[in-house]
Amino acid sequence: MKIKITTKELTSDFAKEVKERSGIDVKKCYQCGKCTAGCPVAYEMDYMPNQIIRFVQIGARKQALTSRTIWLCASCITCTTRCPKEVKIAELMDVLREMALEEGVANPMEKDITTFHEAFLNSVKKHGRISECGMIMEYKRKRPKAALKSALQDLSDGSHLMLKGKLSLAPHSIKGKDSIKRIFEKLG
Amino acid sequence: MSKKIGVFVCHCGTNISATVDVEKVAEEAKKNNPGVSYTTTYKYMCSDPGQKLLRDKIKEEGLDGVVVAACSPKMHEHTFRNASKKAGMNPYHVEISNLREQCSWVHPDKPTGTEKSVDLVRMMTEKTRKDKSLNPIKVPVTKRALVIGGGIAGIQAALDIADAGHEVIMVEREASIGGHMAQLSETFPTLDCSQCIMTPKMVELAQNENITLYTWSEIEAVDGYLGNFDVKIRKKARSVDLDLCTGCSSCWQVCPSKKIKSEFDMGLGKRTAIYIPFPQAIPSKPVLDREHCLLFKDARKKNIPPNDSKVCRKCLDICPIAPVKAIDYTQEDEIITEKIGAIVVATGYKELDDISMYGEYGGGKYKDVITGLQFERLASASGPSEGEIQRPSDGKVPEIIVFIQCVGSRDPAKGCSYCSKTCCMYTAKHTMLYKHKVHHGHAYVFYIDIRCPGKGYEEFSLRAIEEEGATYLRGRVSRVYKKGDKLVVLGADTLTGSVVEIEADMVVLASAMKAQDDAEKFAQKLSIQYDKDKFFSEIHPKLKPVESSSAGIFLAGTCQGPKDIPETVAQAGAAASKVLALLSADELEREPVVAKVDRLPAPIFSTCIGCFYCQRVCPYGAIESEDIKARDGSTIKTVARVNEGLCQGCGLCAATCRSKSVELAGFNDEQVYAEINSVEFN
Amino acid sequence: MEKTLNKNNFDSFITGLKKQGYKTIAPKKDNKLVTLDEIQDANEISLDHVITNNSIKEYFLPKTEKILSYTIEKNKVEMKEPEGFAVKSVIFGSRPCDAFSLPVMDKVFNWDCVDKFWVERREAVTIVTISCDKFDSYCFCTSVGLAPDAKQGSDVLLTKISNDEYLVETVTEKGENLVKELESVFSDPPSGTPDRQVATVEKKFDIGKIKPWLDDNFEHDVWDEFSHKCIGCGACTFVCPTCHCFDIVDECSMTKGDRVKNWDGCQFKMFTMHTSGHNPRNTQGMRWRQRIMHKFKYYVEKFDSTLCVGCGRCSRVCPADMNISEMLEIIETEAGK
Amino acid sequence: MIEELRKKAEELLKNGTVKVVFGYGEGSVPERTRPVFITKPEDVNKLTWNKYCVYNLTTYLKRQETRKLGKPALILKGCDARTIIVLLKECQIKREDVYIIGVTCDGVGDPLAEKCKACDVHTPLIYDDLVGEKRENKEVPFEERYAELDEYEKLEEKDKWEFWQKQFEKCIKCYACSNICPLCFCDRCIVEKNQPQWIDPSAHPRGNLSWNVTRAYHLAGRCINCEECQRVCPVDIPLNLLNKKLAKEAEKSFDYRPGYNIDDELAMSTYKEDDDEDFFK
Amino acid sequence: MSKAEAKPENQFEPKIIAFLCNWCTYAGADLAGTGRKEYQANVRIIKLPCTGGIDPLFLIKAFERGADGILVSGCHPGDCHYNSGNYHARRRWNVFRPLLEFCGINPDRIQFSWISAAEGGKWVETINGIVDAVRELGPFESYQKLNTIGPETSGGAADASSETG
Amino acid sequence: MSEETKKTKIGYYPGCAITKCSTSEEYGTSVLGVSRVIGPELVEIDDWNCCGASSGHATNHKLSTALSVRNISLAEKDGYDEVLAPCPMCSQRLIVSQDDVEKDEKLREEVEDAIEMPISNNVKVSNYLEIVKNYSMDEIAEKQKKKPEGLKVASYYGCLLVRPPKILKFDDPEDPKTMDEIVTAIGAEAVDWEFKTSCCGGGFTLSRTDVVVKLTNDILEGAADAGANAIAVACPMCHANLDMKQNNIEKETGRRFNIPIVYISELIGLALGLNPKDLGMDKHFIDTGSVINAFSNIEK
Repeated sequence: MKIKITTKELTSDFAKEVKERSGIDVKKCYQCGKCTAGCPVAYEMDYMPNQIIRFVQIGARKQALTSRTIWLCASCITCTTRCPKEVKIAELMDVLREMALEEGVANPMEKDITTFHEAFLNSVKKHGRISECGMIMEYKRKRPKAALKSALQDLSDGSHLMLKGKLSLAPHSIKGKDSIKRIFEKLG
Repeated sequence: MSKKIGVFVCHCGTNISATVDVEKVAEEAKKNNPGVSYTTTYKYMCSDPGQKLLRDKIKEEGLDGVVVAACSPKMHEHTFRNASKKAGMNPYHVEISNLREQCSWVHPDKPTGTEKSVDLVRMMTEKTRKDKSLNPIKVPVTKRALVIGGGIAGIQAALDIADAGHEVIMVEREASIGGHMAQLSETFPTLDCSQCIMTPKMVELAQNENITLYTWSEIEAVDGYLGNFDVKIRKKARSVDLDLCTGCSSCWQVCPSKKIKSEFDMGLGKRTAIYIPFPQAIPSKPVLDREHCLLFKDARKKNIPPNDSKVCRKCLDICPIAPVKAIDYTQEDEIITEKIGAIVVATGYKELDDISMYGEYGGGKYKDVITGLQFERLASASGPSEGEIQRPSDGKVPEIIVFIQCVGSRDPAKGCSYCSKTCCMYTAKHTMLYKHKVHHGHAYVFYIDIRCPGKGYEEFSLRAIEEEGATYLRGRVSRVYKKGDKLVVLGADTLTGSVVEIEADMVVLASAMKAQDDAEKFAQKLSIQYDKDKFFSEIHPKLKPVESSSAGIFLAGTCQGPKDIPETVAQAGAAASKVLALLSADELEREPVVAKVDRLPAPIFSTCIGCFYCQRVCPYGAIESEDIKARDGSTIKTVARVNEGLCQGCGLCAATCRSKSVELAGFNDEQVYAEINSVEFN
Repeated sequence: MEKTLNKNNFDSFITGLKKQGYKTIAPKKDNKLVTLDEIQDANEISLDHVITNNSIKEYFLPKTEKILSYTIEKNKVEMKEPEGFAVKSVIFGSRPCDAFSLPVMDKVFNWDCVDKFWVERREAVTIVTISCDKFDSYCFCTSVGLAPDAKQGSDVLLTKISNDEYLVETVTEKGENLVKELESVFSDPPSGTPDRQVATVEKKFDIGKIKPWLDDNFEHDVWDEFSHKCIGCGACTFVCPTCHCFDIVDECSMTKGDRVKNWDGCQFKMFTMHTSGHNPRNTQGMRWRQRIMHKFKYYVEKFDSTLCVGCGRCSRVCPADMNISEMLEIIETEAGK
Repeated sequence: MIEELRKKAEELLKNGTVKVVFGYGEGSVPERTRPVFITKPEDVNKLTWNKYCVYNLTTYLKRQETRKLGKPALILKGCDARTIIVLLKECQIKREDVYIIGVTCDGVGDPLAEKCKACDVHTPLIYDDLVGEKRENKEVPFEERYAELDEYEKLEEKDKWEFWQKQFEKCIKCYACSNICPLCFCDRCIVEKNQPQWIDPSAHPRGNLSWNVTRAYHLAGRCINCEECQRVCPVDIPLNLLNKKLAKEAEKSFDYRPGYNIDDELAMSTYKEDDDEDFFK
Repeated sequence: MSKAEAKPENQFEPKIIAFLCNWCTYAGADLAGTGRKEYQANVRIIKLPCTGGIDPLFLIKAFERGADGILVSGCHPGDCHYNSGNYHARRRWNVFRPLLEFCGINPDRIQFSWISAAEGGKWVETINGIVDAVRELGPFESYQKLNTIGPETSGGAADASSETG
Repeated sequence: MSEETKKTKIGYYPGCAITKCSTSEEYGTSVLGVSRVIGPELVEIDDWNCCGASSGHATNHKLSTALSVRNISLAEKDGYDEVLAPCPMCSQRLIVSQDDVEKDEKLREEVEDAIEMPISNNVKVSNYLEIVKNYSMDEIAEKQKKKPEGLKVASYYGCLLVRPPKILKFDDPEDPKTMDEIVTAIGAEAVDWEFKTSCCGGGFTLSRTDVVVKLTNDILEGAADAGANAIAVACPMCHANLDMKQNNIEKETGRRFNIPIVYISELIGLALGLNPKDLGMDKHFIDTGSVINAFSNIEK
């Protein structure tokens, strides 16, 4: 990998931008790697969490936002909890995901995950609460391959759930649906 | 007659001039401030030519007041006052405008900085106009030093002072002197045995005729002031008469309580209830631990005087001293008072021992997760395993040891942001000691940075890696957990960008050097300052590294911050030399920043009405009462008077006095008034 | 010139004054006190009192007054004298004793040097007095040669002649002009002798006996004895219409300042304190003696008039109930011995 | 009661216990009394006692003229006697140098003085002799004692400022307030210090504000609220409101009321480590 | 914070006087400088040995001289260089502050804080805080008006008599 | 338990996962069932909405904050001082959002604007363990009817009950003890094990099943090594992953753990003698019979 630093690439201070957005100060990180050491999903990541922070520190915007790592973060917050420098790493991942979506550069390899989030929020937007069935259906419609990959399994899970009366086909809707829609309109 | 004031504006290289138009500041000072008869700017006022300029202009221009607009007065007020004194001006007519720390460095906009600087200079000019000549206060000196703490710092300082022919009193709260250095196995970077170099010094101290040693004793109170301290020392009840005892060892051999965790061995070894902390202890005489002694336990339970208890008494029975036994259950704490001229504080550090704050490392939970100092005891030939590296849980020789650096250091999240300075080196040393003793073992070190800037240090730590084969992993550990009889260490190697999992037999935490638990209280007792980490503060980080904020009290060793042995010894020597300089004079000069209650001609005598609020608020008991007498001996009025020797110049009395009959020299009413007046926002 | 003024016309009188460009000062009730204060319309006026708490003097000699302002520059001082301090005004409803204090004090402010602040204000202010129709036990104007309807010092004197009618007598040309300016609010004088409702204040002592005794008794026990209760506050001097001592101070910041003239009083311990600490009037007895001596001996000797108009304010206001007429009665008794 | 007082005074003067008795005598008008200083036993008939005895006679302990009269006996109401406790704490008198004839009191002034409305010292707390029937000193609840302040504390900031400016404007700097105050005993009042002149001596708004605030502050934790300052103010400034406000704050913050207990540390010369500091940033 | 160029034009710039103790807050302010921590330039510091040495008269005088806000700052409780100076100071402010408030002075114009020698950051926050707060309050006009002893006339400005005569 | 606490009425925020007819409804059912016996009284917040966990905060911070805060404001409107959110994902989101708007004035304004309600942040949001510990321990002791025999329980807290510790301020983040205390209180043995707060993969159930399988395998192995014969949880996501993925694990590794995963509320319910069916214990993937059978009546 090569990180190119030119005046053009440095026109914005990525770390500062992140700080302004979220209050997270990555400059505090002294790269001890404790976040990486404790991350349960690190083994699956293309870059270690500390490397993502490093990208932000040195302004390697593209590498950070297009990484798979940010999507693989399970938000378990172990890293934030143990960070000696009180850098909110898990929360940093949230921000980077948010930025990646905004800029449309989310790593296509983790489309399964982004689609899941999309389906999830759509359900909330529509009903105010999660309609688990609807959400799963939307997810499957959009990610047929992923669905196929574990089709049998999912089918058995799903039917099993329904069998036990736990999955309802009818969406749970709330009275204040409209107010939820307005929240989405303003902040979505 | 108004003063002729000179204003000297310093560029401080470009530190000031980059964001303050110094020429304009000088110009405005001359233009607008009455009394300013000379102004100039200069590149470095604190430099020798800068000071010469100041001296020359005082003489040439006949200045009787000087404002130096430069860095913080904490830096060079003294410098410029001294320079003025050399030029024949009373030094207290010099004031400093703080243009650097409080203006140019914090206001990058030049017009803003310049505007503020003009104000700052005006404020000080006005204050200078009201400055009065002050003369140093002379106080006599008691030629005896007190050294608090008997570690290597205290020992070094005490020996240096005593060797120069002055009396020294050493107070150590443990039963023996020696401190942490006595606990170490070998010392870096030479790997010489700590005991071998330490014990001769301990003996030398004990035998020095100029030194009086109080072990098992603590400082109760410190009163008085520079050159004239009154120190109260609490000699804790030892239950052993040191004059009678010969240290024959019979008593601790018969003591039945044998399972008390040894403090000296960091809890890894055991001791008896009557004990000497370690074989080479000085004095080599025991102390009775009343907490654990069966007799005392019994007495407490029955609520009877200890001597009435019939339990055990084996130590007394066996004591061969006759006719009066050396063991005395009735001993009580004793308070002794000593007159002291100067004090060296060498109270040392405490290893971070509450490793339970590192729950993720299983600190405090797993026996085989130990601290650096515990490892020292394990590796020490005089330690609980006689130098064999065995893990505490089952005595097994560990084949894989993981060392985790920066535990409790560089960890603001756990409330400790500083670097403990010695851990990089001692961890390197630990890997070597380990490899020397367990040839087939593997040592892994998780580090963030390796810091070894001392003489021979870099070579030492490289030796650990290159010659002794320790594996250094650049990253921190996030988790240690138990799996069977192994400790699984989950760390990172940021250089390869991967998670590293090590199944280790033992984990050694390079735990931090912390201030003593009671550092804060102790500092308050001595009226010295301490920093946010509770280490005692030197008055100037560079130029007064061993002086505390209280005159006559000096700092040595790790009570002031993490240090290794060479540095500690050097600082102890420096503190000793400061003490010697102080004790070499018969009289001392003190800053005349003291309060004064006004005195006027008859029939008023003083505007003080004698309500003595000042006396009530004075933290130093420096306010006395004085009867003003008529010729016939009758009392006209009773008023307050300040004892200049005791006054520390806080100004509490002045602010409390309703009639403003007390003023603080250097910050007197007119000076403060002039400063407020000069702010002139209107 | 004589006229009458109906109470109902006070309103148009005050409005008229305003129209003519006068500022109007009149007795005004404020909580417990009745004070001479600026008013905007006639309902603010309060006449149901013996005497106002403050005296007329503060409209000629204010309690604090800037007499000079200056700016300081490097080695240069610029000075500016105040202007426009004398404002055309009418003091309406002051008492004859107060009014009389003005000619008494004219003397001191026109003696060796002319005090422009006093003089210009005197010219600018017209005094419309109302005769006293009631009095209290502190009043002793008749003992110092005045009367509840005395005209000296007033420009116009009003005397109650019925429940809502006042007889208007002009005393000076200034007064006459004022009445002419506002002619429409006045009615013709009553025919015949009006029923002047004037209080009868009995004499308390014979003023003639006071000065001779003072001449001989600079040293006397009575000074101390009478003044033991005095707390030295000087309130008496501040409310007195004829006490006129002042102190001049500079109040300045770094670059500018004011020279200010403030009331001062002989009853203060600091009044005569020397820089050395020595105080020639070291006890309250001496200060009290000074007050009496100044009013009834020194001023008489210098200006041929008593520096007291018998208004009794000092006694009313005294926190310790020091009563000046009682003192003068004691002197009269002592003189009779 | 008057007779009892006179008898006591006569006895003390006759047996030489004291040289002078500070008491109350008939005033210029029936609604007033005045301080009298009886030095001869035959003059004791000048003493009186009635509801107009509002003065706090302890103020004469600070005046050199009355001090010169010799050891005094003072006729003191419960409130006045609190002053003695403060003066003792502040080293202004020695207990053996004053003789206290305490009088029990149900309130003075007509209408009843503000200070009497929440009185809890009907019987003095310190005296050598007590004249009058003993009354129970029942403590009045905190809120009630400071009820007078409520309407002012409730004012908006701007209205507070306007109210006080209107009051201070009137001030003529006669210093009657501090002269009458038994606890304003400085030889040189801060306002008299002119190098530097912290408080402008002029009676203009600036000088008046500084003076009145400082006067009140200097009484913080000391003032026993005898209200003499307010009574003597020739321009009727409600000075005691300020004193009372400070007393309230001192009581609220430090749980201290001056003049009740000779063993209490004076509020403003001590501290507690847990003093309120909510207003610190 | 508030770079000069970012300043809106004609923005009211409050004048703040800070009374600091020599050992903690003054050193804290120095530390902010050493750390090059930028803050607003509205403060003029008057250094005293200890907050215990600050007489309320100083604050009154500062207002008289045109201060819009005042900062009083010293060592944290327990950290006083003189052991108890700050405790005594705190007592003083405990009564003085309500007194000013009672007289109609906005208590936010006087702020009190503890800033240690190690708290350069807190110093910066405190200064920016008080400057912003006082800027919000606006100039202390009501007090500053007291400074004029009448116009070019005489007597107390607020005294009706002054315009008479 | 005193009269006073009995009267305590606490707002109940079930969240999407444990409300009726959802994947983890048995958690909700058992929480409510248990509270009816030992208090405190739980009243569902009217018109609550999804808090946004986990996709909300993962992709849009402001949106997720608004979604969370809306519920708190509703609770406030209904006059509750305290809200129970049994799902840790919800309780954590609610608390963190509260903290976010408290620390960020601008965010607060935006959120207030979006939810069209004021935020006063006076409501305390609690997780289920807190509620049991603070209100019901004495009640449990008093009303316990059954006691388990030989039941060794590994208390599994997961991530979001304890993290981020500085904001949640609940228990020791590395070695929490609250659930163990409850387990011990009802007479089961709480085993000491190492994976109390290890991550189970949370929201990756559907999207990254592989990750979840690996992580749950580690956890189950840890519990098995420690000798546990049941794992107690207080989180629907943890439950789902640990319960459902045991099949997948078997398929991939061949090891069948067959460890019943039970909600702590179910365990309490069993101890109180409630019907296992009413507690929803028939709705688990791994049969809970062994747990139910461990309980037998206490002889009084």
